[in-house]
Amino acid sequence: MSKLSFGLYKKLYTIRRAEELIVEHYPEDEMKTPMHMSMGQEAIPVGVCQALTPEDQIFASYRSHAAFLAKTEDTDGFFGELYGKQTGTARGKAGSMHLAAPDQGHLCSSAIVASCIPLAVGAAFANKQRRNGKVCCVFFGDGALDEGVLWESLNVACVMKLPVLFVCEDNHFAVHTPTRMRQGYKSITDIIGRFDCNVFQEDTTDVEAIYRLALSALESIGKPAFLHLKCYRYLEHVGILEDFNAGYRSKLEFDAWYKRDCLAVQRKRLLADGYSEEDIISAEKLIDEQIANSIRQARAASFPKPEELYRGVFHETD
Amino acid sequence: MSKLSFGLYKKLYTIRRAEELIVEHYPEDEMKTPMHMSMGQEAIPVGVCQALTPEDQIFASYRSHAAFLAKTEDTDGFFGELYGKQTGTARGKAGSMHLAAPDQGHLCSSAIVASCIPLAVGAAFANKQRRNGKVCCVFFGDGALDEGVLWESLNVACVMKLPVLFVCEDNHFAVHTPTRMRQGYKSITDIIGRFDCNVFQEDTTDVEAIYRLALSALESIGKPAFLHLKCYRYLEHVGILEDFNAGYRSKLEFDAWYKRDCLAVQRKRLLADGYSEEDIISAEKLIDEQIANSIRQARAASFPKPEELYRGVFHETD
Amino acid sequence: MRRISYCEALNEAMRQEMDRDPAVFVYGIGVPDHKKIFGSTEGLLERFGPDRCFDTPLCEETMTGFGLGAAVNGLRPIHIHIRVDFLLLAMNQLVNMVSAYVYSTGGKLKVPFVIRAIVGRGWGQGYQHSKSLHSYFAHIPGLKVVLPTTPSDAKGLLISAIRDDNPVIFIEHRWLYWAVDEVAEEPYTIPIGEGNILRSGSDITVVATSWMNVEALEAAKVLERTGVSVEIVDPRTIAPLSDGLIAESVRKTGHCIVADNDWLDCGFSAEVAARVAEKCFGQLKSPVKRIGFAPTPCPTVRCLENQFYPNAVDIIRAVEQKLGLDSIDLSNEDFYSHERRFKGPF
Amino acid sequence: MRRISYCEALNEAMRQEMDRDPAVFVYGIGVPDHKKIFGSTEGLLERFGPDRCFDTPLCEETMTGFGLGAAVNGLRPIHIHIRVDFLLLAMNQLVNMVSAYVYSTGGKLKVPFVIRAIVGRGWGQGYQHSKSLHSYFAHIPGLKVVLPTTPSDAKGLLISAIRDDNPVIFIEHRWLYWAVDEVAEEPYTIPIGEGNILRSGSDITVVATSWMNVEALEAAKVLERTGVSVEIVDPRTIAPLSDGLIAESVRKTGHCIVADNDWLDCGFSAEVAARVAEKCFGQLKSPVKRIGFAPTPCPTVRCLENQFYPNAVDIIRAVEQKLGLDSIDLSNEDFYSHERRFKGPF
Ligand SMILES: Cc1ncc(C[n+]2csc(CCOP(=O)(O)OP(=O)(O)O)c2C)c(N)n1
Ligand SMILES: Cc1ncc(C[n+]2csc(CCOP(=O)(O)OP(=O)(O)O)c2C)c(N)n1
Ligand SMILES: [Mg+2]
Ligand SMILES: [Mg+2]
Repeated sequence: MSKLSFGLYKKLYTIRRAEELIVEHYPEDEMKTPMHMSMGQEAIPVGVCQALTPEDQIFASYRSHAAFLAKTEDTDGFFGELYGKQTGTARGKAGSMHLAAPDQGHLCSSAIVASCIPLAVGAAFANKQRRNGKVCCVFFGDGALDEGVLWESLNVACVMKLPVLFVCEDNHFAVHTPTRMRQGYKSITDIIGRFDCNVFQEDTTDVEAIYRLALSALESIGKPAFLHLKCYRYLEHVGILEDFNAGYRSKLEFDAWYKRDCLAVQRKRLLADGYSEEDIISAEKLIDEQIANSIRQARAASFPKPEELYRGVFHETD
Repeated sequence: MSKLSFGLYKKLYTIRRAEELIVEHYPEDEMKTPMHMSMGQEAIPVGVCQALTPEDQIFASYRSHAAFLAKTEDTDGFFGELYGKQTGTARGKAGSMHLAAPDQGHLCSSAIVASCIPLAVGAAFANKQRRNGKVCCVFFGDGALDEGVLWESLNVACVMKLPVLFVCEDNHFAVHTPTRMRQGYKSITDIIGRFDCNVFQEDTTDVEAIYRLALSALESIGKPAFLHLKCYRYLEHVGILEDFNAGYRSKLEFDAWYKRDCLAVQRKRLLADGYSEEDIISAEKLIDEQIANSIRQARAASFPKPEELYRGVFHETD
Repeated sequence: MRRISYCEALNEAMRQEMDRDPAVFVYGIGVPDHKKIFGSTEGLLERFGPDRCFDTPLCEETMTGFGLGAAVNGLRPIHIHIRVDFLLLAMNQLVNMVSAYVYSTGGKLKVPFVIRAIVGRGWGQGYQHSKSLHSYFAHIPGLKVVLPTTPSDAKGLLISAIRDDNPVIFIEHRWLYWAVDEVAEEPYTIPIGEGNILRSGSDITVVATSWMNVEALEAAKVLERTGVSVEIVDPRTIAPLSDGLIAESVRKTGHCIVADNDWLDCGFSAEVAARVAEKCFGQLKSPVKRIGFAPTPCPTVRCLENQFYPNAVDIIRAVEQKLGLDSIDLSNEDFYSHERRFKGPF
Repeated sequence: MRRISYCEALNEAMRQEMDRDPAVFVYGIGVPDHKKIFGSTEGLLERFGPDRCFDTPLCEETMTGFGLGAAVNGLRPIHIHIRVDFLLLAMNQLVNMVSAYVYSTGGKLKVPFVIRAIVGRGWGQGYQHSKSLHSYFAHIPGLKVVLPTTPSDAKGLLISAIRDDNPVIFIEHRWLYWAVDEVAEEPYTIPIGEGNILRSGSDITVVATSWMNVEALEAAKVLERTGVSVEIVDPRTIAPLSDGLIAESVRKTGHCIVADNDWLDCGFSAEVAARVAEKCFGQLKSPVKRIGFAPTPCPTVRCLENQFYPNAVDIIRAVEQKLGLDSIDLSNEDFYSHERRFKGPF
């Protein structure tokens, strides 16, 4: 029985459960922040963050629930922020699109497509300069591949040989526009592989496969590494609903992906690995309680005071 | 005896001669505009523009003396503009860095690296839409490869299948920084060849080889084509002097390139082809006179009137 | 007359112009998808096909240069951005290329290029989805900048923008999309560069941009009950800015408040204040008061966000102060808020 | 005291700070090449090595985000651009990321990031190499904006900028590089946010930015001969702007001219005019006069370029008009012009 496998499952479950509760509570109109749900894509941040050390640093997009929780496991700060409370990671100033916890290595989430990528490169430069061994890992969607800044940043990271792990969560769509309508090439990995970096790719929902892939990427991090991972977004681009009748993608596609849902895959592994249904359920229950508690706390917490608006425009020495 | 060969030589000679006279007259401080000389790189615009039809359109950078003269052969407008006179292509408002002659198909020259590239893509879209068969050709340096907008534009042109001819004049330096210090990859053509376009490359100073290459690129212009051509800048980045003792490149490099100077190569071909030394010299004389005359006229012409400053901020219906 | 929404007015303007002139096309991220840019591009794909209404890869800088290239070659592009903030990726093309292209050809060429961009607000848009930036565009010679407030202005000004042979930045506040008003069915133009007296009054002038006109109207209604007559001037076009209308109003009332949907420092409110102070020198009974965003990035949580934005109450308090009135009790006042219908996510 | 040039002062500030703090590094296109950014990075590569003084590929947007990332991780980057215009390619990083990063972490993190950018002028720089854009940066909360005029301010303010834990945009006019003045040898700071009375006077206040201070000084000298005493206020920092010094001066003189090295519309001149009109309400003897670029893109040819830029003559004429003086005969006046030494190409 592998503790690692169990740990990975618990992380996947935490994120899924947290988002299920967002879906449940969002209609109450108390989390007033645009939700870009990770649901369906959880295995990537979980697998990759498992391969990182706690000191390594991550950067993400507005679709960062999974990355944030995979890196920090801080459901209190998470819900505090979604509810816009004093207890949130940024006292409500950031919301769902800008989740971050610099102390825990989640340095930034940004709602401008691709905009965190150069930050990761510069942060990696600082790490290299300071010889602290930290790796910078940046998560972005397939949409970021369209933006020039991705190409610039890749080039800079390669020419400077910086310890950056680029992770493309390719869910085949930027909002509702499929990659095939946006990409003037057949294979992105084929292209990127010709830069001075190592490219890894996989079409999998198995969190352990992703974990292992990330591990091998990290072994060669004397150069930048580029992970290209296919995945599927279960819910609409922004919001908590399904959108299979919107016309731009079909429920059949979802069905095929859902058959290999990352939680199901990992759960099956645990059972095969000797864990009992009860082991799993009792772990799930603990997580359910933890999250319910985080939500309770978040709702009970107070909103930031008016003077908070003006605080922190510039660095505050306290 | 090939009229084409002779014509190409005359164009090369015109540009070289024009620039030699800039070198001669620049110290008089009458052409008050920053000169980015084409000298050494002339074969590329001349060969490519020969392959284009007169209706095709070009876009260039601040290093556009050669492109402008190859496309328009308008030495009067050229010197008028360099001297900042009423007779210049833009009545002195543009100067050396923004040479253009929209009526003759030179749509824009821009001093921001890579900034003309998306214009060429959009202009090509319009041509395709209007089914006028015109091709848009954009000249840029190796420096443009560093800028994200090149990658974005290439992607857009490929995915939209637009009739764009990308021409990279790779003189191995952006200002004083060599490509090897700026590029996180080994072969740019290897990478670009994996986009949905046709890639052509050559390390030649033979204007006819470039012409033929451009012709084959144009044959396949149902997709974008990318020409990557090596060349060497004879003079300093900006200005009219040599800079081989500045330390960033060696005179030996220049010597090797100069041995195969594009004018010498083409002159030799003409002689081998049956033209006499006299044929050539008398053609050169005519060009010398034409240029001397253009300069004379430009010097004699008047400066734009003060009210010209305020004219043309918006389109003027006249 | 027929009543339609601001959003429908934008849609109708584009449809009628695309009917009239085959050179007009519309493009941008998400333009033809089922959300139809909040409905404003409804029906265009079906009517004009994918050559004249299309989606693009995500690359704002390139697609702006693309529009310039297409415009120079005889088409009339309309580029749409669902948030103004994304234009920050295209500033190089806008400022270094688009704005100066006509000038660099000696005024010979045309650049009929419209950029529609939407100002986001509310439901935690946060600091990257809430900017307006109209002062950025107005600062640069060669760009025209339009911010319509009413449905009928939206239609008439968008048609003018499309017919203009110069680049026009057309800024639309998301919350105005639901505004409904009388709008003529046939195509018509409203000249770019003309302001509008949105409400006549005699005691004080409020110059407001975009959504702030709605707040100003609310304020005016409340103040009317206490006998204060507010005149509201909507410049509509801020570049070129015809300050004559503003100055005339201020000369009449002697007081001026500028309520801008933006930060104050070096913003459009400063421009108006500077011009009013100059043109109405010696005729002002009080200094020009500027109202705008708090000097912070836009926070996400609603309570701070509400504080970040200026509103009708701020205008009322400013008017009271200027006219030396007692503070009206607003505790029972029910200010109309689009937030009520603006429930997440966007 | 020792006299050095503005350029040497910048160089010395960087060298001394890099000596003091190993976290400081300097980078940008051309930074270590033999031209040394017009000399201002002289000796840094040799002294601090290629890890702390390096060239980059051509990608302004990325290298700006790079600086932010490095700053967040404990370094203190100085990013140099030989033209401010190139920052237009980085506006997304500057406005959407750099300016708001500290705020988005609740003020917890530091972003000690200096961006030095040079304003070009003359010898046909043209419309893409001549912008200043300081109002763009000052418009956005979270950025500090500094424009030193004198060598000693250049040194003291650059040291302050490097030691500041927040992003600072540091704008240098190319023509000031040759200015020579007394500058202390040891490191010293000048507080960001404090203006300076560059010249004391009693009849009229000129608020000038960057190079326009030189023009204002020339104007003041000429006017002095006719008995007019001009006070020149150099704000030095325009964000945060301490308008107290300006207002105090204007209250004393009763007249104010703002001479800004930029376009007027929605620019810094508007901000100053708006604040002066408010803070000195009722104390102004004439409306604030604004002087700046002509409302056109910058043309290349010298004769039009000279007309495009405001100069000492414009200031003199404005002063005469305000004070009701006769026009001074300037035909024999030999205005000092850096253009004489500024012979092409850059
Ligand atoms: C620069 C920029 N352009 C446009 C947008 C609007 N937008 C928000 S999300 C998105 C799609 C991004 O797709 P992708 O990168 O694949 O991420 P996903 O949402 O699929 O996770 C777009 C276009 C934006 N936020 N930033
Ligand atoms: C966006 C931008 N960044 C920086 C510069 C400054 N600059 C002018 S020319 C140049 C080098 C360009 O090199 P390349 O594209 O190879 O053209 P070449 O000069 O070699 O013809 C640079 C960096 C600029 N003009 N534009
Ligand atoms: Mg995607
Ligand atoms: Mg080059």
